[in-house]
Amino acid sequence: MSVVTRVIDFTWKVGGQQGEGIDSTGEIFAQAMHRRGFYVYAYRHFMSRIKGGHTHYKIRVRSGPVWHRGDQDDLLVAFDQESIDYNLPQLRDGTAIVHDAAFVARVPEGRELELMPVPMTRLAEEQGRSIMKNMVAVGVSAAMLGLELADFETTIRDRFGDKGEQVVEANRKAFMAGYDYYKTHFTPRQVLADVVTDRPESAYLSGNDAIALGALVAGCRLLFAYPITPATEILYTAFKYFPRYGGAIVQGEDEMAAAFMAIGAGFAGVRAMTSTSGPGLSLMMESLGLAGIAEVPLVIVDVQRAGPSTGLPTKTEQGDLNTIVYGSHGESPRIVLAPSTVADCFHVMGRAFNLAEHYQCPVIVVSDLALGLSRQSVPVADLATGTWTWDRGLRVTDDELKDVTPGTFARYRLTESGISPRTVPGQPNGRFTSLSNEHSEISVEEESPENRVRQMHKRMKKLHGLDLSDWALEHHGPERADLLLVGYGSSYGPIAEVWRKLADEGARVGRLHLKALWPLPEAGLARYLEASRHVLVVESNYSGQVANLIKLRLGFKDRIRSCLKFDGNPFTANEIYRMAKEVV
Amino acid sequence: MSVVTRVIDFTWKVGGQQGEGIDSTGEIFAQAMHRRGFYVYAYRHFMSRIKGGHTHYKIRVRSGPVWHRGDQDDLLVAFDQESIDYNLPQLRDGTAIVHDAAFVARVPEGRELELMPVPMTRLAEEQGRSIMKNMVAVGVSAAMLGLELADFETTIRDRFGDKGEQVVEANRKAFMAGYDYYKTHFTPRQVLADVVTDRPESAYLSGNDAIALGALVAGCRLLFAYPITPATEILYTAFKYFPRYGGAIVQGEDEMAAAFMAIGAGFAGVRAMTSTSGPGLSLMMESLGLAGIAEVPLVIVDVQRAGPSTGLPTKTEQGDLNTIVYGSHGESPRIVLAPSTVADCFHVMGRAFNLAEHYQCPVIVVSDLALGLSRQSVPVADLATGTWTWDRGLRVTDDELKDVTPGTFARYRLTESGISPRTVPGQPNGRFTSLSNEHSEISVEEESPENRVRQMHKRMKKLHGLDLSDWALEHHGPERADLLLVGYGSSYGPIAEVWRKLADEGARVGRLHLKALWPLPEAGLARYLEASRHVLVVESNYSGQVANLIKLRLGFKDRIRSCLKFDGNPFTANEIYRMAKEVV
Amino acid sequence: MARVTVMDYKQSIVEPSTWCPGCGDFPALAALQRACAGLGLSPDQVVVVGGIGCSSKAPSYFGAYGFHSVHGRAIPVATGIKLANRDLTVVVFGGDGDGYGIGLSHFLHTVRRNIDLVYMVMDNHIYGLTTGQASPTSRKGMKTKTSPYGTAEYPVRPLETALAAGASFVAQGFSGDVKQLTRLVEMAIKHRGFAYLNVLSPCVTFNREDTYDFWRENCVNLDDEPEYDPHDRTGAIRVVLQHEGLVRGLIYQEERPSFEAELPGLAKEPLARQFDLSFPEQDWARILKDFA
Amino acid sequence: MARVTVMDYKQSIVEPSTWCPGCGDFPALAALQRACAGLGLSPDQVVVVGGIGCSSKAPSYFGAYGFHSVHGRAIPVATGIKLANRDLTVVVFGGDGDGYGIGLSHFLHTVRRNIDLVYMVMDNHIYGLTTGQASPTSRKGMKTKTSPYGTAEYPVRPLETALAAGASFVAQGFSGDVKQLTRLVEMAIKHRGFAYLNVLSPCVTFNREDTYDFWRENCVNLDDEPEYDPHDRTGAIRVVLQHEGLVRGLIYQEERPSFEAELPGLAKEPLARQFDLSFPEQDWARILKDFA
Ligand SMILES: Cc1ncc(C[n+]2csc(CCOP(=O)(O)OP(=O)(O)O)c2C)c(N)n1
Ligand SMILES: Cc1ncc(C[n+]2csc(CCOP(=O)(O)OP(=O)(O)O)c2C)c(N)n1
Ligand code: SF4
Ligand code: SF4
Ligand SMILES: [Mg+2]
Ligand SMILES: [Mg+2]
Repeated sequence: MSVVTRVIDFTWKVGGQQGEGIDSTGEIFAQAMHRRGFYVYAYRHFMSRIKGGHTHYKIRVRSGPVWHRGDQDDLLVAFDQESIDYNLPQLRDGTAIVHDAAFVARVPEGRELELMPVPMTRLAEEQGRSIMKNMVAVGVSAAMLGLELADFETTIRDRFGDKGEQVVEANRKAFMAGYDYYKTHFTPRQVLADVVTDRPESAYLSGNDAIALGALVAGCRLLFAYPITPATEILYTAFKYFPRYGGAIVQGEDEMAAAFMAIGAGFAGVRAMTSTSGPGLSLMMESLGLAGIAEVPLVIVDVQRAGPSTGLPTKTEQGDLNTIVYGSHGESPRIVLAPSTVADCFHVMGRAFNLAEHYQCPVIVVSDLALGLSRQSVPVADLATGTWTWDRGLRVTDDELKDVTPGTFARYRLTESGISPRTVPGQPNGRFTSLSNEHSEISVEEESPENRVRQMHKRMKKLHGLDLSDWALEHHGPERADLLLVGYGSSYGPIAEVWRKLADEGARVGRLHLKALWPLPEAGLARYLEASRHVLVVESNYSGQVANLIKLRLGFKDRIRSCLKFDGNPFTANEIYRMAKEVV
Repeated sequence: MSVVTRVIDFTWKVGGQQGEGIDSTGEIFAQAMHRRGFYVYAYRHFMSRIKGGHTHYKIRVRSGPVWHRGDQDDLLVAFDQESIDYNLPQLRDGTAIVHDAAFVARVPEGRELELMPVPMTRLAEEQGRSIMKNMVAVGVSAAMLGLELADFETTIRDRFGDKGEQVVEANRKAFMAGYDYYKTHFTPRQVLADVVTDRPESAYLSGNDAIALGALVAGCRLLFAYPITPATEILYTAFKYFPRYGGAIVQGEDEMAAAFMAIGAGFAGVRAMTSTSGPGLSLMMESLGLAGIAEVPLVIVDVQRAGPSTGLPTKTEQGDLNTIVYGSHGESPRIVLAPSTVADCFHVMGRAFNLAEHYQCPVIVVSDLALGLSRQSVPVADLATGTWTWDRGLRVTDDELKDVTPGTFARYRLTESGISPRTVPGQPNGRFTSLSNEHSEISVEEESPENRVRQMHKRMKKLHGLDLSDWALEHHGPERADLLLVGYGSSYGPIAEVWRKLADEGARVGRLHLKALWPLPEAGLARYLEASRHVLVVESNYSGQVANLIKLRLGFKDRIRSCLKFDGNPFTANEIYRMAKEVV
Repeated sequence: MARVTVMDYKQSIVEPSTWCPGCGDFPALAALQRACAGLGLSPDQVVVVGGIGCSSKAPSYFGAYGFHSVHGRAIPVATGIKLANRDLTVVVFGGDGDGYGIGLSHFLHTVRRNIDLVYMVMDNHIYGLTTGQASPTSRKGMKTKTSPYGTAEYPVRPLETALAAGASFVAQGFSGDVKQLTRLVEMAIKHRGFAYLNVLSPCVTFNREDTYDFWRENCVNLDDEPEYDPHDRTGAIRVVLQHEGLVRGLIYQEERPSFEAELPGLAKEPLARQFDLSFPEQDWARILKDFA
Repeated sequence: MARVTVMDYKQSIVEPSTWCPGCGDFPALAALQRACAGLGLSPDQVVVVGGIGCSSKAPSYFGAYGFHSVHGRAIPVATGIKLANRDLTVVVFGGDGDGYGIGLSHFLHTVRRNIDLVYMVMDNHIYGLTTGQASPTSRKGMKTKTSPYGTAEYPVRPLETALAAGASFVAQGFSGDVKQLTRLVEMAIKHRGFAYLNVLSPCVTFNREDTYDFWRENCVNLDDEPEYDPHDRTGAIRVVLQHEGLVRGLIYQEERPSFEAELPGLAKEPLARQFDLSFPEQDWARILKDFA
């Protein structure tokens, strides 16, 4: 095998009807490419129904790191005409559509696209089961791109191994049927053939996986949740690992139950969390206030999807920030963290639990569907522990309680920082009753104006000094810039790409990814804004929620513009690029 | 009887333990004063428990209009020492404390306060029931202030009439026992004697009463709610009148049920509402999104109390605005109205239902505990109907549907204004299915980006042009001002008083009361802000929620300062005055 | 209008169903259409309300007025609709997750309210739309995506619970027997009060245990038991207990006034019909006198 | 610690009770204290959790660890506490509004979860703290502040409903009989699983119908019926039905594994005791290999 090193940036897409196995085609292909040594980014387009409706799975394969699906498609495998029609705009001219010969494919006149009919369903049927057309499609793709069965062996085995050797063999055969058919009828394009990559050892996982694993490593042992797209996958990964460490997952009767269970566990001294998406979050508003006033650590993960209400349950958006920052009646402290990459998803959880226990308040981790569901190749080095150190907050030790008279422990003692040392049930002499009512230092219901003002200040001032600029601002490029691109969450990839392109074009441009949204990392943020002539805040919502937070807290109204998208799909690089060019 | 006309501004307060009838003492006294022709403002201080704990009832009696309880107390009737201690700071020097001789009253040295012991409990016991000490107290107060039994006759009769002539007579006697005791032992001060007022015919009612009545007159026929302080009184008043007009009140199993029932009724074409306070509001976040995307009229009344969480359930605050404006996941339209006075509470309901039906979206009416629970004398002329005219929004008539093919009705038709004519169930050929999912014009679940963007714009643009400056800004004073006082809700009274005082001192000062908070009445607001050197936004919360909204939307950051209070009590005029003097 | 037929419903369906072929919800929806047509109900007078779930999408596939609301809240929405317009036939069509999980409280409070609604639950013992998690009716120990080691909770027992809560109409149908189901729906619609109809409705995609075959073989059909008396609550509880919920047919029915009839003040005429809401001036003046 | 006495509890109560003199919640709280002391439970190992309501204030008046949470959510909070620390005795003490109204769903789902909690409901048939509105257990037709013309809803039947939902322990006590109540609480604490104890607890301020006298006279005491078998579910349902809920004593008990025992993975040692959470590096490396 000759050793070729060249720069690869290739996107492969398979499309068809939901419920026909499109996902597994994509998953197998992606996993194999990851194992083949590429950086892979896998994006799933699906609808809120079980069967029928167009779905596709898009995989971007690169020789270098990749954080988004890419704007264009370099190859389409289509199981129906709808997949062609739907994806046409993204298809690069000059490329090919491999389609099931079961239908006669059409492309509009004027589009330079080669149609390659392969009787995928028939070949699968010949192997005994039409659902194996997916494996046929993988074989076709392999042949076309210059890959071999060997590249897929372990993936096929891992996937079908439990079902017995026969199933593995049948899939291998289906693969080869596609592979051979292609080789006989068409010329391989060899795009991915014989490439040796120098990718470091990497894991292939999604943002949701990383959140579950991050929580585990952070010491979270109880996860309470109610199923909801696109957050449920966090549960699945947790189910695999939590029980090995004495942890458990409880499916609540609803999101309220889940959040209040997490509060109970936090009160009792265990790191606990709940994960949800928008509709569930709206049901958790009361819990934010309770954790705020009772000063209980609480971690909520919100994997955002497109709202309002049920909205577009399988589409991405960043529209929940307002209710996260401002939601719940009355006023109570909270911290909002926002991972941008899969690696961030892992690291953020330790920080989230540390902050929740340190400040004794809710910490909301906001992710989004595109970040949560897209599996990506992440260098193992980027997932190393040690980005944070343990902080379990102010806890009174049993020793310190030795001579305390029961009933005198001042759970809500007024302190300089506003943070009061706490006990947990079971600790001798440390007893107190946590209250959702306003309370005195020893936690007695108390309505006097003086006490109210003191306790309100105490709670709110805990976060007054908190500025996470240290680690929550990832900045690239020159500090003095003509344009600063600002974003959070899954826009990381497209922003990075646009930034590189603009820089290559000679522009003085910086990019800034916010990993904490509340309290805003004001010190650092102000410095960057100060130094930039124009600022473009990129976010997936209608009203520019992050831009508004920045304007409210820091001003810079005249220099901030918004790049907004709320159609349910992640940003393409080009959308941001166009807007950036308008600004500068 | 000699005719005296003089300016009266007198505050009377009775204090004691909860559950001992303090409220009814106050209510009787206040009602009688109202009937006597004064303007009355009655304020109740109470705690979140049934028995025990200090409570008081404060009544301000004026010859002219009154919108707040006043900063000072001119007379205190005390049933225990705690009532003296608690209220001492407010007691005007040189005045008297009438107290139950059952305890030995103490006042600190140096305070010029006359103590008048009256054996109120004993006198009541002599009449047969110790609880009648309250009526004794009323008699004592009457004697002191120069009032007669005749001034209380109808009030006593209205209150005890159902219980039989004997009870009425016993109360009369208790009154006279107090009256006579006072006359025998002390010199009457005659403060309210022989006054003839020129107050126009007035009603005596609370903000909550006015909201229930306003809803009734506005055509609301279904009120769904779950009991919660301080909103429950809206139900009580509604119970009295709704059934006479075919309307009904349903106590839901929780606030979610209540809000979703109201949505169902609104969808079916009936004006329906729900009333609640903070904790209930937090449970209604999902309903905001549903009404937003399904475009169903929904009216929610939030009588704010002090949060977060259970907080101070019997204390006032204005801390819910953030969650009202920003709450619920995703982004959806809503309108927020804010009555300032009892009369406003009446008028706002018609506007709320009109706007809800016109814009097919949620309208939240924000009141607060101080406004909702304080009963006040309101000139009947101020409660006249006609401040708004009927607008039931765009409704397709049966006639227009005659030739429509079932299934083709485009409920969410894209229109210039974003508002689409609607049908309600029962209308022939108008059928459609309302959806919480994103949908097409004919209300089919639809996930295409193009449709998404169109429908999102459609929903949001409905309110883009909405500027309620016309009626939602009550401004007094010169337009060009050195200082503009801005507020909403129950701060109306104290602000008005401070404004008058500053104006009397020669300051160029204006006051502006916001009766709509979202969308902000920007056109008018900007004009006033523009013309003012300093702006002081007065609100009862920690973070300056209204000030922040104004800053975000209109800027003027440098000229806006906040006057904040969040100790559970309404503003006093002096607190605002002090801050105003700091500013100018 | 001439005689109503199922076609009158189908004519206005604008959205093709997205249910999986073989899903138990198809026959149940068909039964509802037949029953409505059979009773001569004009589709304009029927409202179907769903929460969120596969089953809850029914309103879109039915052909009357509909409201596809949010997860767990279909019943309160339906309650509001019914009180707004008493003349309408209001049917809630939802899932076991929607109704027995997140919406359980509304279900049981509506049972005791006894408002005149029909409540059909597609009880497939699984969360279908979210692709196969444990539902409140999943059998103990059942393996699903959120119970890879088997569920630790005992299932809710909706029939018993509704009976205990005082339901005035309790029935169970089976998607494998549309004829019986249609009859049960008819009875439910005719019942004046809250008519609760659990439907054993297989999810052919995510539940391999509770299948057509399983239910066909294991369900006792009360129609085959002529001596069974559906007016005896204790007997009803007994039969459900005895067969561990695996009975079908009309289980219990009792005549008693419905909520609309008992609710003080509620107009006899549908409120929704009153378009002109103007309030008599003299009434307002009189009311204000109460506050003198 | 020496023998535990009620004084050990009282010693750390910092807030004087604000309940009305004569309120039924006093004897119930005393029964809980006596039972805990009688069983030798250290107050540091007991957590009392309330929602919001008069009764829900109990944690503040009890003298152990406590959590006075929000309306209707006491049970989930308690569930979290118990799972965090299995060694604790966790008691939920709440009201009928809190538990059967806004919190009904949590109640019944916790019944089926069968987690080892004690749930004591002060069932006074009224909303006390909010000064006298109809509660879910208010009798039909009862006049309250929110039912001036009498309630239109039938009351929930919590005992029957809990039995139907599969509760493993159902009892009813009466504030007028502290001795029996104390014994019932003891049994509830000792029960491994969800022990549900409804307490007929008069609200002397806002409910003039359901009084000490009424309940004393109208309640059948199962302790007086030696032949009654509390291990027979059908019999239990029958006795509750027959007396329309007016029975007191242990109604039903069944041994079965509790949730903590069934929950896959949950450590046998209290999770809360693990303060050092550091994660083995080599484990992390091994886990990452699963994602290769
Ligand atoms: C508040 C909220 N939580 C969770 C979800 C996600 N969700 C949608 S449908 C569903 C379960 C549906 O199950 P079921 O009611 O049994 O209906 P089926 O699909 O089985 O017919 C869930 C959990 C949601 N839409 N809203
Ligand atoms: C979400 C929410 N809704 C309403 C309330 C108001 N509220 C407080 S206690 C209560 C009723 C309490 O009744 P119950 O649980 O029977 O307790 P009791 O006072 O009778 O012991 C209500 C409605 C609240 N605190 N929170
Ligand atoms: S997933 Fe199950 S419930 Fe949903 S449509 Fe398919 S078969 Fe029916
Ligand atoms: S109001 Fe009723 S329930 Fe509340 S403390 Fe008083 S007697 Fe007890
Ligand atoms: Mg289901
Ligand atoms: Mg109660």
